[in-house]
Amino acid sequence: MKIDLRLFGAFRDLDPSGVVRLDVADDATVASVREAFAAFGLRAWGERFQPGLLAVSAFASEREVLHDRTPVAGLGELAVLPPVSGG
Amino acid sequence: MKIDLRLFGAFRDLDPSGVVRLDVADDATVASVREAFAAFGLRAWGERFQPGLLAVSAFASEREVLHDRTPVAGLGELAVLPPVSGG
Amino acid sequence: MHADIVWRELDVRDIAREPLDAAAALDFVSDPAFGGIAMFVGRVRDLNHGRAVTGVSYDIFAPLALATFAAICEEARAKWGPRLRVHVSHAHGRLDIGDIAVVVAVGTPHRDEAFQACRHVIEAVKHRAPIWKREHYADGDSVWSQGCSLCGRDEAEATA
Amino acid sequence: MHADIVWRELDVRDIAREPLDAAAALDFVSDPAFGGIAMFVGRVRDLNHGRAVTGVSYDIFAPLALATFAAICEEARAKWGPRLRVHVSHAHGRLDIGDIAVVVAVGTPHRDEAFQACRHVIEAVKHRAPIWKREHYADGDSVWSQGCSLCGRDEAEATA
Repeated sequence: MKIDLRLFGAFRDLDPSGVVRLDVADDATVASVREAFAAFGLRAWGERFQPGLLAVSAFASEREVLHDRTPVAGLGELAVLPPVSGG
Repeated sequence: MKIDLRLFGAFRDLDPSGVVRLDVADDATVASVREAFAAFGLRAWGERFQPGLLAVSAFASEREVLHDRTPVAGLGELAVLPPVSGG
Repeated sequence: MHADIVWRELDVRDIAREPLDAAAALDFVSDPAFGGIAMFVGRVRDLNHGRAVTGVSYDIFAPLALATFAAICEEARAKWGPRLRVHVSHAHGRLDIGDIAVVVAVGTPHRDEAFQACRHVIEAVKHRAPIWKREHYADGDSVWSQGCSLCGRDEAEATA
Repeated sequence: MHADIVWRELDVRDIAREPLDAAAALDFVSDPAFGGIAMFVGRVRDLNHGRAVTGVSYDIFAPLALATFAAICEEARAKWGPRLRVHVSHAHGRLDIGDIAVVVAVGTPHRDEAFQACRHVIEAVKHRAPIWKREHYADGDSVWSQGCSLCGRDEAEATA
């Protein structure tokens, strides 16, 4: 299935549209999306993509930060959140 | 010598002018003014005067709270400060 | 005190449209029953880690930011009681030096809870809300600020 | 940062002439180098110790109050450093429910010192400034509030 991943902060710099579409299995979890984004990032952006930043980034819906084990079917859209720096 | 004592809070209620003139010795200290005010208060206001309130009141100039041992010659005017309740 | 709707005011505001309004925040958290209001206002500083800053840009995942503000307010209400009003607003977009980036205001009957709740809310907003700051420097460079990872935040909350 | 005159603003204000102004206090403590502003606003509550309050009157020994505010600000500056701006204002006269009785605002480079200094200043103002509050009740009665004795304050400061 297709899932849209919204990009914020340093990840948004990689794609001005602020969203990438990933292909994941129907039973994909947040962890699967993380892996799919890592593979996509290295392929699409090469050295501009920082796996180390992804390692400390969380995934979330519009309502909450999601656990790596959470299934993503039905969510349609996720966001990848680098470490936050508000205020 | 004469010294003017300004009244605040509950003491001001006793005299709408907000000031009483006391007669004290030339070498009077704050403690002497306290005693003179106690005597004046009982004489002038009777039961309306509260010695217990005076016991927890401080004396001050316009610049600082004064120690009981401080001589008052030259100060001209003092204030008696009941427990404070600002804010 | 009325229903839930009334006691909190949350906003992610596009700074190009309208600046944050600290005076309005004070008004919102005021109540005849409240004697104490504590407020925090965060502004853009001209220097950070020794570099001259000319401005900052905030990127925000707005729906989750508002949900996070709401969760933080609920925590404050659970901890300091229902007699409480909270305002949280954060700027979105490009800010100049001195512009207001964030406002938190809390009104309560007494000042101790107001201070404590205000501090709790601003710390939580800074550490947990999906907001990213990019600093722009005098030399033309710009850098995303180091931040707080939200990884494990879900477990931390589940076991809290 | 300039000379001593600039970093603090102190006021005892006749409420019949002009209300306290929290927004102006915020402006005063703002500085391009300051990222954090903490503010406390005290308002008149409609209930105290279970009695319905209709208003309060403040009696103030103004010159000593201003000297006390200044001493408290100096303490904050000694403790949290010279990069600090402080506003302290207190209302004088008769106030209605909701009227602002006191405003303390502190601006510093970072938020932790702002919160700490703001709290220190409001506590010190409440415990040490020569200000007396009389509460007026719905039944027509009025009572001077219980307060903090300043006796021994001179020794406490001399040995601090």
